[in-house]
Amino acid sequence: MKGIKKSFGSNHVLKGIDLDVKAAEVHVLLGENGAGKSTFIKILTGAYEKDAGEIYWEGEKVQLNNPIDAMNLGIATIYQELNVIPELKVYENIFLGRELKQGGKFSMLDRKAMITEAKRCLSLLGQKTELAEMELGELGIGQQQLVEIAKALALDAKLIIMDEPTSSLSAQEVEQLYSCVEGLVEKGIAIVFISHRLEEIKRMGNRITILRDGYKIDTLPVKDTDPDYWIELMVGRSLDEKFPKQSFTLGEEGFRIENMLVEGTEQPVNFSVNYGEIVGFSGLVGAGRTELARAIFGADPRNKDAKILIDGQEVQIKNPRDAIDAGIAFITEDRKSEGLLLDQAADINIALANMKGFQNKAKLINLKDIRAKAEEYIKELQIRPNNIELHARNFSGGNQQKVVIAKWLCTQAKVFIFDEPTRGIDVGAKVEVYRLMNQLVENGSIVMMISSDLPEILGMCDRVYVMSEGKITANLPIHEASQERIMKAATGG
Amino acid sequence: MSQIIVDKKQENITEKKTIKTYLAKLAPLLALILLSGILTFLSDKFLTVNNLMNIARQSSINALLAIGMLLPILTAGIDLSVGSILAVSIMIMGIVSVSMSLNPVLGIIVCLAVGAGFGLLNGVLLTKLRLPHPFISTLGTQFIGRGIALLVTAAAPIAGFPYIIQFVGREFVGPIPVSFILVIFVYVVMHIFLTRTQTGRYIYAIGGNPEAARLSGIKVDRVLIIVYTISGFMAGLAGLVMVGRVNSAFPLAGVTYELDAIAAVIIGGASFLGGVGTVAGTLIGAMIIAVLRNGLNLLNVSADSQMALIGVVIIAAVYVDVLRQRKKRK
Amino acid sequence: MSQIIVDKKQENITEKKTIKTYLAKLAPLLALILLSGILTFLSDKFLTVNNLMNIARQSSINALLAIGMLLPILTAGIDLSVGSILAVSIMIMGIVSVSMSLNPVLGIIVCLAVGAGFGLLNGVLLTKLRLPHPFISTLGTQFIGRGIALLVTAAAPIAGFPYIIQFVGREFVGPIPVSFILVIFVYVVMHIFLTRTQTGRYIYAIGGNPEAARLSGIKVDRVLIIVYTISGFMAGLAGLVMVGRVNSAFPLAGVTYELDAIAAVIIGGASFLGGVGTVAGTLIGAMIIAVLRNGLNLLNVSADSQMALIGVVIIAAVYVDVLRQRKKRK
Amino acid sequence: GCSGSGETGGSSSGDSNGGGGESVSVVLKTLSSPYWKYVEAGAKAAGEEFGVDVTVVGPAAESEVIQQVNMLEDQVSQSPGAILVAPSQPETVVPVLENASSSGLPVLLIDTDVEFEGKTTFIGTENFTAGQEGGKLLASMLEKGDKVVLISGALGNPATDERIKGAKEALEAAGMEVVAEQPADSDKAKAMSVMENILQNDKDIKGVFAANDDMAIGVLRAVQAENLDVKVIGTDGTEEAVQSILDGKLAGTIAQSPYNMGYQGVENALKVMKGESIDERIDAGIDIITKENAQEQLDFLKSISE
Ligand SMILES: Nc1ncnc2c1ncn2[C@@H]1O[C@H](COP(=O)(O)OP(=O)(O)OP(=O)(O)O)[C@@H](O)[C@H]1O
Ligand SMILES: Nc1ncnc2c1ncn2[C@@H]1O[C@H](COP(=O)(O)OP(=O)(O)OP(=O)(O)O)[C@@H](O)[C@H]1O
Ligand SMILES: [Mg+2]
Ligand SMILES: [Mg+2]
Repeated sequence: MKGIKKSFGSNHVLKGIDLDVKAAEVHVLLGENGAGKSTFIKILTGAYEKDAGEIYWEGEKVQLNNPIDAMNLGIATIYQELNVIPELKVYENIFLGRELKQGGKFSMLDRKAMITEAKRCLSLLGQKTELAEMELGELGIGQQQLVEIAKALALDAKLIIMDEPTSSLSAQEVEQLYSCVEGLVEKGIAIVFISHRLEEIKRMGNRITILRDGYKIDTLPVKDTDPDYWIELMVGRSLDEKFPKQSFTLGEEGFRIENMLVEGTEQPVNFSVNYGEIVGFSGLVGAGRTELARAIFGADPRNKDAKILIDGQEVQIKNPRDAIDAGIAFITEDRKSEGLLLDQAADINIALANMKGFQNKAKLINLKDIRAKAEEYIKELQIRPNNIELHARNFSGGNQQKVVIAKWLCTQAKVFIFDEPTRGIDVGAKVEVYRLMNQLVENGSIVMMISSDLPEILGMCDRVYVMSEGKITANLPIHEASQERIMKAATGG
Repeated sequence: MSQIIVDKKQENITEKKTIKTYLAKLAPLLALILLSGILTFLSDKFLTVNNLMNIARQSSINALLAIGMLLPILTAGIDLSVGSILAVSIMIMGIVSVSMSLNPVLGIIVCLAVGAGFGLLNGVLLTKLRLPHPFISTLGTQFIGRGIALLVTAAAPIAGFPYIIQFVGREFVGPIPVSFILVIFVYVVMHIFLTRTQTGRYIYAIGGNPEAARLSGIKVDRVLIIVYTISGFMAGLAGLVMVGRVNSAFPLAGVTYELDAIAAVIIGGASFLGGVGTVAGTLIGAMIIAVLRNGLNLLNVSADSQMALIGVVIIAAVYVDVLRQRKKRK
Repeated sequence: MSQIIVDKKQENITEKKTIKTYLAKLAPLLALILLSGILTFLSDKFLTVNNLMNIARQSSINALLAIGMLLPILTAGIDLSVGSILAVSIMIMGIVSVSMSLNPVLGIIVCLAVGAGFGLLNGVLLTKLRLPHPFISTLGTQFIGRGIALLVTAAAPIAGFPYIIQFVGREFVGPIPVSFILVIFVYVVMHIFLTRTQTGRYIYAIGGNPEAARLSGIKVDRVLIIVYTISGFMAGLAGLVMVGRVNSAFPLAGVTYELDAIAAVIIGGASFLGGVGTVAGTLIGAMIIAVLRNGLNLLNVSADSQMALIGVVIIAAVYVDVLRQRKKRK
Repeated sequence: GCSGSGETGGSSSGDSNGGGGESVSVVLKTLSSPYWKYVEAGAKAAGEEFGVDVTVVGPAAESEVIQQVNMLEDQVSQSPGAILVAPSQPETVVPVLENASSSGLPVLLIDTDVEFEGKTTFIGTENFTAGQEGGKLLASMLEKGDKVVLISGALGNPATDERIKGAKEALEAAGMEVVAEQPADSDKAKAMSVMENILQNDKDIKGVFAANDDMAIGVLRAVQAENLDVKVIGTDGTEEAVQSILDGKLAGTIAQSPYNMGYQGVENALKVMKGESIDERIDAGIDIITKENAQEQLDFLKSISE
């Protein structure tokens, strides 16, 4: 690809990017949130029109006007946002757009062949083949992501583009993905890989291209360079530490859950969080961490005899409103479906959970206050672009996540439950989120973090609960925790 | 070890799934059986071959419109113009085959072609003009279609259609109305179309997640155009049945029929949010409406109470489905 | 260096935004101006104070229904029952204040209360029965309401309302109809309600993403109930204006009025997908429809072409908006 | 003056003596307007008087044409002694009625006529004639060359369309100038708006013929608001219209004796069932109602609606 340019309105996102991908290599794209990675690959797949530039495929100039053109060339794509049809079966999703038929163009679909092939792809990813005939909507978000990957595998593509495929997977599935990618590369297939997780780039990548503000900064071999150097190129300065862990003196117990039953299990969950510590929740995808958080927050029904105590006082939470009023904030894991009003401005999104706080005496909302507050958070969290009127949809994934965090900061909550808070955000931003957690703890808030990113748990938490099948299977002070111990507890042992 | 745990969970889900599927298919049927039971109890005329055939015949126009309507609704759209399309189709068929006395088969072809043509127009307006929602494009063509139906004969009705045109709407095979046989045939074809062909599955995909469908290489516009064209075609076909039943075409034919068709589709378990709905459910939905109206007539319920009762039954029928789904989720 | 680039970019966006905002507000207005221009050109009677007041008066019933309809549409819903609610409200007001000769103010209160009550029913059906889409609940109450309106007086109209009840729909302040002053008042209140109150913002939030709204502590059910109650209340208020206009209540009042109201809201730039739409746009939408109908009468357009023309204008008005948005995006 | 709607439903068939022979089924265009309520009242009165079960049904609106055909089928399949029909779209009932009469069921048409094999009789007045009478009445109140307006119902509704045709013919024959012809969907509020708009164009209008009384009353409101002296003629003779005539507002209305149609319909059906022969065409008569006879008509209407 040569000199690719793209702007949305006057927002020049790509300002001339060149990239070449060789067969049998894993080419990593790295850049801050909003650097233009997703936009760039959407042009490559024909999903967006480019403003300028040329694309060559096997030496020949090609014109990609829509996703079909790219598919026909042999380019398969896993987009950053899940692109699946919940109402269709898994195998139908895998073959969507290029179904197998029994005969000619207008003949019936060959369901058997599709199911067989779908099962093969799923087993390549270490998944049960029965999944193939289930309705996709019944799977959890992680499994849905795996189906997307299977979809790309089934295409028999020559180039597979993966835009943050691991962001909603836990360690185990990520391993499966790694070995799968290795297999593909051995077959001579090229991979373009976007990720914010440096350790996996180090492990899998052959070459790395770094983007910043719509410019290509450099392309480097992965082996011979240092991740810290990438970061420097990426953010324009060096980053002192990836996990700015600060330790505070452990305070009193501030938050306690008793007898909480996560749906589908019989054994109640009990845990507590003290002031001055960050408590992590680790586990495999589907371990029930999100469900636990939702139950606490009043978003899902729960057992009657469950108790929630803040500062030793029991609080009654029947719905999210009660939870917010009790001072709990829940930063949900899926920013698009649970976090944002995509077609409304950033300031409204930020103020949404605390509209009451912006009312004047006449019970009218003061829009100026909202704007001022939003500006404040945008500056504090370095949300880009710093335009409070931009609709949430038009922020890049990482910046969307920051908007969601801003929304919850705005509620002045006491207890913060972060569910996968750094999913899809860049290293620089991650550090900002971590600093923010530190700050929250320092200012006397309770902080819990559900995360599938083990290094992050190990790097930031003071204590970690491990969940498996809706039960807490371990409670480890961080100095006793290790990848191995956590994984062991997470798999039920 | 973790593998085993995962396995168990999934097996569980699969097992649950099959029971769910059966239940899901049973749901609107339940409402139909309930309703029929009540009516059998209240009127001895209800459960007679004669009356059942009556219902079969009376349901056929709405059944055809409803199966056409199912497609837009599956794509999270709607088609408000079916009643008007029906009217234009039959008026123009009247002009061709009665006023101009041309070949009746040509008349039938024209009727279906006009229906499909208007449907095509709906699809093109929606996709090419990029109108924000089919509510607008089809509301517009609802007016346009009705206007044309009124214009072509200056609002006069047309009677005296040739037998061939009347055949479908009028004749019987044994005790069974030909129109009902047509309905069954169309429903079987549509079932195969929706479940076993590529375009059929694409219709569900577009309703489920249009952006994902587009990125998977589905030509969304093309599929939408097909969807609205089929809906229009069905309106033309329903018009043909209507002309056979009443041996005349009149420009106000089909006023508010879109509501009955939509009600049938939704009572049949489809969702306005797209991606959910079946052909069998739609048939049951259409039958529920026909049985209800027939029953109210048999019981001589007054027109005003009929209105109120129909409203109650529409809500109740959908509520039965809601209850079932809630149980399913448990 | 990169810092500088970023800053410039952002400034640019902000600047663009204000122009955009103005354009966005201008959009449906453009269609209105276009239409008015054409009519001024075609009829010298169009642009007279008298005729404009005429339009103001004639638009008021639809304008009230439309501002009520805006709310459900903002939440990605719809209210098909407004026409029927209007009819029940005025019939019951007739019984109270004419047949029973009770205090006219009581009559007005009853009228508004019945409207709001039916709206409340819509909201409760939708949220408590968990019906899948308000299309169903409000289609049901459309039938139920109409049935009741017919039942209460056995389809007989009620005439001879006291002056106080007629006041709003009938009187003028100078050349300006009271009904239009009421419309402006209601629109201002609704504008403040939607943009400046908590519940108002919640309505937009629910339309944008109901799950995110719920998790942000919004009691979605409560807000939806408020939304449908207001819509029903507006139908009652529109009924009051209608009774003032024609000095009688009749059970078939308001048939198909929901379509005009929906058209006004959508022409005014709202989206069926929820979360998008303004009070000002809705007013312009209602005015476009009123101007169009006025123009058709002024020009004595033949009855049969009127329908088709209305259809074309609905599509065209929305298309103007689509075009503008496309240009904006460029 | 309104009562007794509840019993409409329960009156017959529920008590399972609907076994045929002694019952008459009446299928009307709708039961949602006063006009058709009068027909119903007439039919019921005759039923009571002659001691026979009378079932009156009709869809919720005149536009529900196929629903009417369905109702007709459902009634026929209950094999009553005779059937009375007022078809919304005349031709649409022909197939069912031909079947019915060929199986020996006497079929009587009321209000609106249609030709078919085996018809017993038609009782009523042509809508065209009613329109003509209305036109003549209006012309008689005006002078040659005066400007008049026609307000039609929903276009495509044969009843109101025919009335407009008749009125137009009569008015033009009398030398009136028809300056506007606009539809108002049989809706009072719409009729008012339409008339307001027409008056914007031309304040010199002297007369209006409206295809039904509801629209006439809407028109009247618009005229009154402008303080103009315009003669407004309606059609149907509803209580509201007659009252308005009595008050000196509406100039007149053409009543098609709906009550008589219902009454005579049942009366003649019984004759046929007994084997007596009746005329093929029975004129139910037209009442031209003006200020002179309005009181009388009002008293009559009040007596039948009680
Ligand atoms: N449809 C759109 N309209 C306007 N601006 C857009 C649109 N899509 C993306 N942008 C802007 O383009 C820029 C690049 O976004 P992109 O999604 O490509 O970033 P990214 O590098 O993938 O970031 P992330 O790591 O967060 O996924 C962002 O500033 C974003 O706000
Ligand atoms: N929408 C859904 N429909 C059906 N099952 C679901 C859905 N979402 C999650 N699940 C299932 O619920 C169980 C618990 O999921 P949950 O999201 O609470 O796990 P988690 O520990 O938070 O994992 P994750 O890492 O994905 O956040 C899993 O079995 C998951 O597959
Ligand atoms: Mg991205
Ligand atoms: Mg989770």
